[in-house]
Amino acid sequence: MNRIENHPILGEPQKTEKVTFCFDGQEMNGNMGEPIAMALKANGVMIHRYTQKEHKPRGIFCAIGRCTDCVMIVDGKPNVRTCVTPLKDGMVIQTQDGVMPKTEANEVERSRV
Amino acid sequence: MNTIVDRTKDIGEFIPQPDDDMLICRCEEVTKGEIRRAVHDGMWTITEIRRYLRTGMGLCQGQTCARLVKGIVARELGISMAELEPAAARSPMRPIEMKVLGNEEVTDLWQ
Amino acid sequence: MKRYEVIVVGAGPSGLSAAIEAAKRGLKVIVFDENEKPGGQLFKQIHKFFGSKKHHAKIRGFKIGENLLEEANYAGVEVALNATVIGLYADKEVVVRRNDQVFHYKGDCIIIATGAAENMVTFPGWTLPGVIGAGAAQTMMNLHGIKPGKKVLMLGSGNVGLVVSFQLLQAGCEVVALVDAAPQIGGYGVHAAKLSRTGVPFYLSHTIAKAHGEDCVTGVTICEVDSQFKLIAGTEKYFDVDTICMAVGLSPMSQLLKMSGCLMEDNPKRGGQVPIIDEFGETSVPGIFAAGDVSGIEEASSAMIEGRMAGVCVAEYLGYCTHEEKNESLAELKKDLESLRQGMFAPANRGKKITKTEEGIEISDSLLKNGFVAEQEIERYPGVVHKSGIHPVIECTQNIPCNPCQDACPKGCISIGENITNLPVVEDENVCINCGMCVASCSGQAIFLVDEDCGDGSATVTIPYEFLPIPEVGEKGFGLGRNGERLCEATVVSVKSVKAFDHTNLLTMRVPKEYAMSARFYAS
Amino acid sequence: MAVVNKADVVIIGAGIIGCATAYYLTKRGKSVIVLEASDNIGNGGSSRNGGGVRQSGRDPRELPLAMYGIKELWPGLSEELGVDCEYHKEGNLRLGKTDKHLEILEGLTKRANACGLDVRMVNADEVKKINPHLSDEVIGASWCPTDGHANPMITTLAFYRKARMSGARFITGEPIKTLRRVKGRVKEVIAESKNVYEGEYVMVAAGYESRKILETVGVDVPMHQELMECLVTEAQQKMFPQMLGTAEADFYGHQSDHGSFVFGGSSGIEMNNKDIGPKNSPGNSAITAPCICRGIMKYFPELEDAKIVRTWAGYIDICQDGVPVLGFVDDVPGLVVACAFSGHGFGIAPAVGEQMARLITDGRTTVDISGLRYGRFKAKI
Repeated sequence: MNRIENHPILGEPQKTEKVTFCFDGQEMNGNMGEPIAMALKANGVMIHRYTQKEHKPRGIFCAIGRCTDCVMIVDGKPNVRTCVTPLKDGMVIQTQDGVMPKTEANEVERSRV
Repeated sequence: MNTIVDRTKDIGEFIPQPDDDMLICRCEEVTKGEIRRAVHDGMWTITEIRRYLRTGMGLCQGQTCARLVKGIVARELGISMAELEPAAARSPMRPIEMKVLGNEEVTDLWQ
Repeated sequence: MKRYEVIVVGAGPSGLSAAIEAAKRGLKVIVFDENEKPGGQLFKQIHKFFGSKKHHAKIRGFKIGENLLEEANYAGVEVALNATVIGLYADKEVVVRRNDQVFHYKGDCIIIATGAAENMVTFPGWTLPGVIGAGAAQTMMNLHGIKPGKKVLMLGSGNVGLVVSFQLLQAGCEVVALVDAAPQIGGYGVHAAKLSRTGVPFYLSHTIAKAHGEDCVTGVTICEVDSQFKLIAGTEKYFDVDTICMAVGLSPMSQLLKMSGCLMEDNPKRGGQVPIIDEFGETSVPGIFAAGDVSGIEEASSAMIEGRMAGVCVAEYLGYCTHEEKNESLAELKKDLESLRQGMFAPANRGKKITKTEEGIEISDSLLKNGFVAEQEIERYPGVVHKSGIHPVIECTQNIPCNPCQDACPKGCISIGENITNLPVVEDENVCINCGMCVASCSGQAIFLVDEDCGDGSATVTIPYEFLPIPEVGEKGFGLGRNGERLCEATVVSVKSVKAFDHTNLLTMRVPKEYAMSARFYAS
Repeated sequence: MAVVNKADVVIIGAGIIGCATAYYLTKRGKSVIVLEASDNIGNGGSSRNGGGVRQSGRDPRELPLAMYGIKELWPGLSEELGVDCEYHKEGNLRLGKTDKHLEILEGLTKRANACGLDVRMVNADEVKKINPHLSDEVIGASWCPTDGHANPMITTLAFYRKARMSGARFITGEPIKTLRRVKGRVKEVIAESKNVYEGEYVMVAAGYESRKILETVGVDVPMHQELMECLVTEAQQKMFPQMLGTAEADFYGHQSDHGSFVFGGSSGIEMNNKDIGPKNSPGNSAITAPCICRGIMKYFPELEDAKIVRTWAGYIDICQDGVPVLGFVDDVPGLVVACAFSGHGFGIAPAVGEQMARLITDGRTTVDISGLRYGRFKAKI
């Protein structure tokens, strides 16, 4: 829904291989090799992580790998800059909560702290 | 600053401002008020502020907030931004996994 | 450890240009870039560039990037992508991450062309998802084909803010407002004018008071500021947006230079922390050069020349050309660079208030404050003339370094002269043949072909049109004024899209003749 | 202006030693001026070390200071200074991978036991129990449960802050050229700027730079400097609270409260490292950080995906015999020396500061520092 289908200068997007990936347990589609953040944006995902101290949502900010705000847990590894990490088939992408995946258990843990 | 600075110089009282809770360092979640307070605690250089508060010490290493922090500290000290020496530039320029940094191409160093 | 004669860091416009000049002279050159694709920001630039032929004027940025790459390839430059330089150490040693390994390289010379990073400003809610840099917006839409948002508010009226706003429109987003705390527009008037005529409102002396939303941006409140940039209570305006874009300037990314021991200075005129360099880019460390935005924020066009200068210098440094040959090349490049650094927006004029053009014509106040030249102001410029039959009307009102229109007209109707910042003049005696080349050649989209009186009470106005869908011939819509207001009914009489126009469609609309000199955009 | 530049004590060097001494002196009612050559407080090793607060592995001559600090000062330090110094007293493992390593560790352990320190050898199983993240390459370690770590940058600045609040006058950007005796006593401190400072006592705590300054009153501390490096990772989930080191002292580190790991280590060629860094900010070598990574991964394989976000370098002032020079110099009245900490000054800094304050005000310390006196150096035969 956020993809540009035809552009007055750049024309139609190049045909690329479609892949499926998993975002917080939900199956989604994207283009092979595009940055993970772009695939998420195309699927309407805005929140990439919650911050450690204040638990505030963050998403894409600089989109070129510099600000590190868009980091998520990718295939189990935290702090992956999704705006510069290419999407691959079958990737498991999780919303990051501090440095952990955002799960209910972590939520409970956090509220206790 | 590269000049003689007497840290007992009077910079006035810390006066709370309405936007003190504004987040400045996005990575380490440091607010404007904390930075201003640190200046009144005697942290008068960008390097001291970093070491004291962790501004610019997070994942992005200050690439987003450096300029903002500099502006706040300069205003608090009543000096221009150009007078404040930025923090040292250090490698790695981008975060790099231990296993990658440790995985050097085998070379003859003194070649 | 591999040794190269020249290691260039950054495959953007300046880095590639530097590499080309060095390689052309026989040096062994490698360029490292952390990105998957070369070209730096050029590939995000889908607008036509300003300048003269030498500066690749009227060519779109990404095409310039493609041409540079081709040139680099031909010259034998090795471009290493996905190659992140993590540090620059003693004796010009560069450590590079490539895939899952780090490599050590030594350069006899190093050229740092790492470009710039975006500045940011803070406001309540600035960390919410949906608040992004203008560069991020460009990356999303022009590289990856993703719309940054549906409704966008742009903060910053410099060229980046103006150009990206236009690109947002081209990508199919709505730009609800363009906001700047400064009392006047910072970028080229022509860039502002092409936004205004589509109906984007400008709010100068305004800033963002708050971004609304819990999980992501749902709206934004802007507020007027006084001369001290303090918010004026009671002037708040709310917009329903999902995206806030910041285009508030750039800072050089000079960390590698600092790390390698180059003497640095904080120079607000150059945009922040920059290396101390000589006029051709050599730093305080012999053999280390800096080129492009990393040594001072400017346009890509000047970055390319700076890069070429550094490339020539390293060639001489390593004995691949004589001192005389170097000086000759540099003299030429210097001339090109100086011609770009002319006019109202020249680096030397930064911060100065300019009220008259070099020709002595008063600058449009409305253009600076509202983004469009007011009707009563437009007639004073030499490109705006009245004639019978079809003729160009050139609404180019500021001295900017650009002259493709002069060469575009096969009939010599348009003249600028030697100094490329002169305002274009429409020559009286030469006759327009309605070929449209001038309209398509104008990077500022400021040229229109007007037939003021078709004899039937109507006039035709040909406008540059770079949006989709392209209106059908015969379609009835509206003629919009310079401020984007609906002025009159308009009928599309032709839409020309030929290759030479390079994606700038020429849309001709018929309007009542009293709107010949005011209808400047078409909306269905 | 001479009056303004006068204090009971003038301290040269605003590292943690200078800052801590200044704080404890103000607490004892003394007026203090602290002079710092660089622009930053704590610009040398104080802010660049690995944060160890250890007793184990130390030379018996400085062990009393280390034990005193951990018993009396560190536990209440955050509260006293009003800033969280992130002190953790959760033990130090000094790790061994070879029999030779174990031999070194046993030697150190025996000597420490003789000084009354609770430190003991543990086998591979016990090590794993203490820290399950360690690799199987570790075959034993020495374990000192009362050791720990703290945040060196914050601790240094906390001493500075509190000393400044208590009236100590800190002046940065003021490198010192000479000391001058007045009627037999070291009294005047003359800066490169030609500013003159005057104190009843002058303490030199300027790291390696102390050597040049002390020379001006005929005192020479036999030391050299080496450029060492550290690195820090991104924040990780909490893994372990101990301070870690190795038998050969080639790698060390801990996990900070922030979650990041701080590791230091050597490549083996630091004796000859070149420094191209800007003034007061030593540069890194291209090969040390990768070497530290390889070293650490041998001990903690699971950290292989942790991302390094920053590396840095810092000089250590290494004394001829590996322990600092502390205290008065008998034949140079008015002079107090506190330098040549040899890369392990941070952990003992509060104790050094407190004892130097006692020495200056009472004329004696309560901890035996006689083994660290200036006059100890002699030819080998």
